[in-house]
Amino acid sequence: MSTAMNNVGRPTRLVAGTGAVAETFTGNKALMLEEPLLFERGSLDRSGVDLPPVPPVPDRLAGLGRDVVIGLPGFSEPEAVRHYTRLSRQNYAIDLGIFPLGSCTMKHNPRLNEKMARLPGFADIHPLQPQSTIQGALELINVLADWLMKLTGMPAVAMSPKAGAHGELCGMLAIRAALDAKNDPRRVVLVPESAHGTNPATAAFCGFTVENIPANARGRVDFDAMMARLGPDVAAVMITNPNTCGLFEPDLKRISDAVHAVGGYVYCDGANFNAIVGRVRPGDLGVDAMHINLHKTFSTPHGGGGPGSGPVVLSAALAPFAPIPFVRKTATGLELVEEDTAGTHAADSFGRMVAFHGQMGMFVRALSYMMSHGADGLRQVAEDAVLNANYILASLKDLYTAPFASSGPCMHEALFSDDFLDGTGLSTLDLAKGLIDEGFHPMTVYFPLVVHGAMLVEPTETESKANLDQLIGAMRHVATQMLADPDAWRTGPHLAPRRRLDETLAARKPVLAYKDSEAA
Amino acid sequence: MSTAMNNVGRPTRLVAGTGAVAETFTGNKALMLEEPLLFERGSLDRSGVDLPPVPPVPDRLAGLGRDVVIGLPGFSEPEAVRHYTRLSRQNYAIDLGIFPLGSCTMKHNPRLNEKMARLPGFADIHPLQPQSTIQGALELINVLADWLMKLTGMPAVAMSPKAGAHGELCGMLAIRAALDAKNDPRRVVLVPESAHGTNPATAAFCGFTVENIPANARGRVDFDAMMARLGPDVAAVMITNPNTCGLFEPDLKRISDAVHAVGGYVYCDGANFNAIVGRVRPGDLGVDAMHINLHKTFSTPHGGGGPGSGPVVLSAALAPFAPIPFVRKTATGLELVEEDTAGTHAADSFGRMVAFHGQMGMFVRALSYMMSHGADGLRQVAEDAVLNANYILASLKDLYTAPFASSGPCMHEALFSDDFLDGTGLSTLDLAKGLIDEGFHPMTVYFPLVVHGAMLVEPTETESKANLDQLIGAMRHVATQMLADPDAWRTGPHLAPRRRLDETLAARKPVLAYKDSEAA
Amino acid sequence: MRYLPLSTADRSAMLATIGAASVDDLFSDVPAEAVLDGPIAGLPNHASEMAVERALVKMAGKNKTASTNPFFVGCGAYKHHVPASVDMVIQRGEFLTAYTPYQPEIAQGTLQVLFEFQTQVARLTGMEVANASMYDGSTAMTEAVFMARRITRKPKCIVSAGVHPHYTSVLNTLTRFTGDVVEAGVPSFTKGAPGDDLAHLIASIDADTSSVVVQNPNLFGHIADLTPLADACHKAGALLIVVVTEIVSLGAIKSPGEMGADIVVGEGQSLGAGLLFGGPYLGLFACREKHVRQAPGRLCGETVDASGKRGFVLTLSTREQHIRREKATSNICTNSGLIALAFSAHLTLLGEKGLRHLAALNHARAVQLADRLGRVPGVTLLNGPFFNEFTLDLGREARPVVRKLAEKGVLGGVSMGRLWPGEKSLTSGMIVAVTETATDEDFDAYEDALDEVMAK
Amino acid sequence: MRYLPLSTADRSAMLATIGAASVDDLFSDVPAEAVLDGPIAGLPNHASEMAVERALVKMAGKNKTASTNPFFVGCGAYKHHVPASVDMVIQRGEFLTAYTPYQPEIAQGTLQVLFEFQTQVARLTGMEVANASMYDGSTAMTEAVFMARRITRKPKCIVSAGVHPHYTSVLNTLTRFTGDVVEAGVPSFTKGAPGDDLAHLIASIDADTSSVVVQNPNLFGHIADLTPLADACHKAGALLIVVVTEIVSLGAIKSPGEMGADIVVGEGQSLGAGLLFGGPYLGLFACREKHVRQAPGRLCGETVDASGKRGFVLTLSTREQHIRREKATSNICTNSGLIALAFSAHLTLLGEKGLRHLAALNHARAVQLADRLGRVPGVTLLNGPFFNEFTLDLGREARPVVRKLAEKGVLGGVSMGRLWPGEKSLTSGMIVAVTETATDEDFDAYEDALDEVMAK
Ligand SMILES: Cc1ncc(COP(=O)(O)O)c(C=O)c1O
Ligand SMILES: Cc1ncc(COP(=O)(O)O)c(C=O)c1O
Repeated sequence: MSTAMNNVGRPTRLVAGTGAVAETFTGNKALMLEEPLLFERGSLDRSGVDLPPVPPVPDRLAGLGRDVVIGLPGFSEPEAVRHYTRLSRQNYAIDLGIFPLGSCTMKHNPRLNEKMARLPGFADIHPLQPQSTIQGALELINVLADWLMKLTGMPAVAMSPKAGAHGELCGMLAIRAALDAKNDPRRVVLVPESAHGTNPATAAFCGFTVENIPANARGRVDFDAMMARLGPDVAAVMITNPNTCGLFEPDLKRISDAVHAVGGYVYCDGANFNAIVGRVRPGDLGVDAMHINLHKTFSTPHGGGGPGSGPVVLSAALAPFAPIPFVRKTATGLELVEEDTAGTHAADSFGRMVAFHGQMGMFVRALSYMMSHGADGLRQVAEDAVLNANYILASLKDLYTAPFASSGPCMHEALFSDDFLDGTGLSTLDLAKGLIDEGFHPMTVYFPLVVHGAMLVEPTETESKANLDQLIGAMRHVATQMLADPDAWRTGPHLAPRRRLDETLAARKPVLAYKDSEAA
Repeated sequence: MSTAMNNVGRPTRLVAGTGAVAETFTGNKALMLEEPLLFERGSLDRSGVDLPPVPPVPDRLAGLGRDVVIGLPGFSEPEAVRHYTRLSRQNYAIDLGIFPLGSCTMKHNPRLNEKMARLPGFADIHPLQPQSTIQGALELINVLADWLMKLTGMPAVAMSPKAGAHGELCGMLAIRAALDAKNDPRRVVLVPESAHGTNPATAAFCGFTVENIPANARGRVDFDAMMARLGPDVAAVMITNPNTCGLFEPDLKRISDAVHAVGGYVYCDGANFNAIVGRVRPGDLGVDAMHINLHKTFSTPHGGGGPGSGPVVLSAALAPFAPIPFVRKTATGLELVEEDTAGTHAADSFGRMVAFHGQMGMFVRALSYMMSHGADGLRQVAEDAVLNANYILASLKDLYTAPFASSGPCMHEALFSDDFLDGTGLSTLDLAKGLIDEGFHPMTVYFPLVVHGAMLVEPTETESKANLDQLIGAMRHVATQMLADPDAWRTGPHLAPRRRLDETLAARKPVLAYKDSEAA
Repeated sequence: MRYLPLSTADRSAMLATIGAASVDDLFSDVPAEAVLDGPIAGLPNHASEMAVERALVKMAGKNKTASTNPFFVGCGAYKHHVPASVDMVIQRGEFLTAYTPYQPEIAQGTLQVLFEFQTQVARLTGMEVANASMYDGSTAMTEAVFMARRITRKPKCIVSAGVHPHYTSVLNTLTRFTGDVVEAGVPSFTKGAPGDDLAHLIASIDADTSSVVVQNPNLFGHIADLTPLADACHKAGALLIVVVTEIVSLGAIKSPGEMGADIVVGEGQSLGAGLLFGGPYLGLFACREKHVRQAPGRLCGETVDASGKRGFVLTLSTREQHIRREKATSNICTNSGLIALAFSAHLTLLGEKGLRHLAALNHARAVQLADRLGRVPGVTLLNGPFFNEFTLDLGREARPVVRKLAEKGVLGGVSMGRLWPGEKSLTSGMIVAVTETATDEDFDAYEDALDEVMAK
Repeated sequence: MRYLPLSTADRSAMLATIGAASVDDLFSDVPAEAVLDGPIAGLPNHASEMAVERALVKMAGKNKTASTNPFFVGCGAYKHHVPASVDMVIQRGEFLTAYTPYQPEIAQGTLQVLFEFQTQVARLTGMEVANASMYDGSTAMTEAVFMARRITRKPKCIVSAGVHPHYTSVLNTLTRFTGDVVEAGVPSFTKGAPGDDLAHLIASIDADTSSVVVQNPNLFGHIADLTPLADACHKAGALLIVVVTEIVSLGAIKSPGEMGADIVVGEGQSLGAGLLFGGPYLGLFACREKHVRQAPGRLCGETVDASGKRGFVLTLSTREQHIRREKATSNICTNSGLIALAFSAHLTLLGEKGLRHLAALNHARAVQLADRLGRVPGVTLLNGPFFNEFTLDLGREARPVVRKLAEKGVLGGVSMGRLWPGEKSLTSGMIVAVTETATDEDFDAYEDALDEVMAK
């Protein structure tokens, strides 16, 4: 028992004059609690699970039993609950406050959806049960598919992609398959500079060659540059709409027509669908494929990194190439088209993308969300999301550099650059860390790449005006103070569970797993 | 929009030299977030609930409609979830760390129990449904009753009391009823000085006269004083065992016999049953009635103040007077004995204590807990609870004054006094506040009243040795520092969401509800 | 044993520190005759989560749940839809697993919630202050009677026959021993105003009367203007105690405070809690500010911290048992904190607009069903004005009808025979509650079933 | 609209600040032909929580759930008991509603969990490092094949016929376009070692081989020693990729790492997730440290903060799409973070002791059932060694048998006809999985039902 030293080996002391305790014995600060690693606290013979005894039968492992120590410490249930509860409190989350990460659409996650996803009828069924026993599940997928098609004005949807990037893959594979079906060898995919990294990565992943198209001064795809590059070698363009600068691409329909005219396809990155849901149907803009991040527009929770779900709506041209499995209506009910019936019902399908049928848990949440909002509510979602973003833009553009504000309103997110900090030696990162101390999650920083020191602020429609006013107030305050007294802002955050973390060190000497020798 | 000043009207500033931001614009400190009152943020026309439209039928309210503003602001769901989540983070809780409140048995609350209590078959049934439709609920009550009787060695149990104090009331009412049935006018109830406040309050509540019995130097009821006072006017004694000093009452059986000999009854406060469950049956000690706090020994969560559940086991002498309703086995199933059949099956019952059948939600949790532990596990519970408390006692008694440590081991809680701080001008309260900064909830302070500046530390069995070591280390550290440098410890806590709160002001000028004029 | 973190090695090490040879040494104070050698017989040993879950799921499966059947049972407990986010809030570990906020600096979450709850309850009931909750409506009513006695120093309480008989029972259980005098009658079964005895109550008030207790809406669902009764009480120096068992009604009908009540008690289960077979429920307790020092239960109040920031604490605790012991205003300690949170969160989600909508919807739906059922041959609707609950006179004993309806899968209401056994004048009564959860299909099923049962 | 906080007044005030006359002005970039005048036709308007819940409960009710029927379906998704506390953990708002930890100072909760998860996965699989999760096992396998190609710069991947055919399908979908060469065969239906093609795999390795992919336990439940295969791979400069679809098996059988695997991918659904009709699941991805810069997906690493305290960050992101774009190791962005948390929490609750117990229990129970079913007339147990899943040869087409069992309420397994349609040699096969959740009564029900179906 080490009673003389605290966790970091320093004696506790009072800060002279202030009366504040700077270091405690435990390292805790009242309700901000430190938590050691599982590997430092757990033990190999502790368990938080009771199980029935193992019946004494001779094993049938053919000598392949695992006879070395694995190294998996356990906790009793009380210790485990506390470990995770304490850790959770070191996180910011949408449940705590506005989470204005541009391009991420961090909106409120309704709890009804969590409840519905846990109904045993959805959560406790196996993907390979006989189809007669999962008709309700197929119905749910089918109803959700119907909503997605109607909301986008598209004739088909592939449900199995597991996230946005996987949806992109689905769309691009459909395009590859469509080209192959025509023996068309074209392989160039045009991607705007401002595109999300998944766009070029996906195109490359399925064998396309990526070429960039620049943005114009208004933050949109440079129409002329696009037209200049279009030609018979262009397999597809990938366009984000609204784009990653938070702006609507007014030329999308014209671009689509031009792409189609040269025999290419239009992939639309639908990550920003929240801005237009219920107000614009991508199908009316000539799109051939678009993924929808259910974990953005349709509010399935982000879970600290995932899971997501990325259904892809498809044009009539691409629909025949959609992946299996999918749900088909028959005279007697619903049928899942898999390998056995693909020959009949999906002869041109490019095949299977995942082992089973996609993100059922996310489907339930998304449908619950859609039914709750309805067609009227979803339209209101887009309107309020856009209104909130423009309110932020209007309230900050006198202080923050707003590169495209002069070109008119933004859509669901407001883009700023850190040009206004020039000369202070401070940048977007310092501003972000300053906001952390104020109790906010910062905006997306340094994306899109087309803007210097980008700050992309996406409030979403689930923020109240009072919350926006508080954020705006804090953003003005921090910016003003940074201009007035730059030195005070180089080292934030100061009040978070950790001070600024050394990311360079982490990458230079990667420590990716706990080594037992590390223990104190 | 007030962007120039923070919440408390002071400009944000850096603490000279330290680089720490002392005040933020928002008043937040990164993840420690301030949250205004509902009445300051909500509005009368906002709602987080959608409802079907009201069918247009003429009302039948006879002009009694509520036509003035009620004053109930609402939140949309996102705002409401955030309001409560942010508030929750200003609480300490057993899920965050050890909560060593003596007499309160703050043990881990298994999540299985929460899940079971929410099964629609238990949560979604009405207390006045026809009995044929709630046989499973009656079965649960009956099985739980069986566990309680076997664990205590008592022949009967009343299930309806809603908490410990209500259980005491049940027991004392049974004693009153038993006396009345004999036309016995005795009214004096003897209560040890160290008893919990509910004991004398309950006795007085049902018309008894309370007299105190002192404690002896070993922290137990003074046996001789008790014997001296016993007589034909004594209706009952109320004894807590293990008592509120955390000590077993070794004379309880002798006292019971003596009380019975003079025609009185023995009420045992069973709040501390956790120390002896599975090791001692109160029925073997001559007890006539004892309440069991399901929210202590049997881990139903305390919920920031309640609800609890306080079933009362009864001796054969008191069983006939038990309250209605209760569950009775019949040839065909289970029957709830209520007013209609009380005449036949409960002629001597003292009546009804609550509108319905007690704390069903707590019953489910408690039974789930008991079945999980089993007879063997419950015995282990008592042993580990006592072991943990003695470990704390042994590890601190050289530094902290331990008034009864010389008399042998304690039971489930270790009692200290602040005598060791004499001369520092510091007391138990300052020590408690110091522990808050260290990330612990303090022990129970200033109870029991028989010890000066009492500190009653009850770890419970669900704390690991590592947790105890950390608590012991922090307690030693704080005590040592208080002795070394008392001035640094007069004003804690410093790191909690609030500094020390002015309780005197609150009582002098009570503000018990929000007045709209309060708004900024 | 999944909940116990100590290992055998831990136990040995700790015993060594203590200086005990075995854990038995720690129990040396237990007299020999009470020592148990091993686990108690007749009880099973520990079981896995799986096994416990399986057993309890089986038990739960034997009950007919309110959501899976057309459901119209009320009389002090109402099936309302509770938003999913309310359950999420009360499952936050920081609320669920906290104790009573004795260390306010690390309990501001609970305390601010209680302050908001008290304010909401005070406003809803039309009173000035409310406490931090009681066990349930029935025990709150008993406490109110005692509080009135302490304030007025008079012995007699007059209870309206329209009060829920279980509530009156609870009061009688205690007054039998405390010496308080209670007068309570048998309700009238009057068409247009069942259970209404306001005139009789007013006539009964005398110089010894400390309080008059009346329920609104009353057991039969009838609602009344209590202003004349309040005036009569005050003229005689008595207090008017109003009981509200369906708190949602206050979104539609005049509050007791507006009608002159001195103490309002209620059952808060309708918001946030769910049915729960009777508990845990939520006792609401509101009164005039001038009487607050005689109130039972915990109170949360506003104050400031050492740096001047607003904060909340439990206050006026010199009324309570832990300070005042046998002189306390009540023996209550643990209350219904978490259910108060659920109530408050539900009401916050509703807001004034939502509560009024909810209440209007309940009322309109009840009117619709009352009229439909009132047209079933042999059935008479007794109520004139009502909120969401009404009484049918079936012209025959109601209890078997309720059972037959249940056999047809309709949980149709509560028979007077169950609540007032032995009262011949009431046996044909059935009380029916209608909330926002009943669908048109439920209405159809009910009407059809009642039709059939009555036709036999 | 309960999720939208803006009031009409708010909207007007905000439009005024913006200087727009109406919200339509904000959509002025939308070309006229794409403007929608009002809500989209053919879809309902907003609905109450009650109404949505009612509709979804009805849909859910049409499915037969695993817990309410004797259940033995496996083949890549297993029904294990998940402790209630795991769900509590993943419902903590701070985990559930956080984004990817891009601001590490306020995401240490998620990051420390990921670091612990990576360590657990590495140890469980016997590897040095693991990433922060992939979508599922099948996509993880595809990524592993591409990673091996990047490392070895060779074109060919040889896939064992014992790999789950859906996994191989997923790989084929992509390689059709990427140009990777995949060789995969049809499994043998050999008694004693169904699907075992180790000898054939070893023989097929050539100088062009970048990787060999093998599943253990394989699709048929068969387990094998992969050491000779690993040696053969390494001799030829190829990498051995091992797929584990039942991760619980690693509590009982030698890990791929111990047998020489270079990359281990797996489906982590068995721990923490539940069945979920196939998703969201959890792709596990582990490899040797020296290869980590070619690995796909996010990695969490340890570092220190400005005051020297340990902390965690996402690291080595120059591999990833948001930095490297078309040159990234993978296009993955959103992964399965929350399911990784569930997995990690479940494994933490188990600990080494619990995991070994769980695995031993699964194995022993599977042995018991295998022997019972193997004695049913007409049924042959194909497996020699296996873990918790085995294959029966029914001597007739298995698919109708599975359906008939389902009609009798027994979800008995997966027919080879579903997984390998058209493969005549396999149609009589049925794969049966047994976990700790199956009771003796379930065994009885299964044996009886199979007996009856086979007797017809
Ligand atoms: C514009 C854009 N495209 C694509 C994606 C990729 O989606 P996912 O993370 O679901 O794979 C994202 C998500 O961050 C995005 O913002
Ligand atoms: C010794 C003792 N007796 C009685 C009680 C009263 O129990 P309850 O709070 O459940 O009414 C308590 C609880 O604090 C207690 O500690």
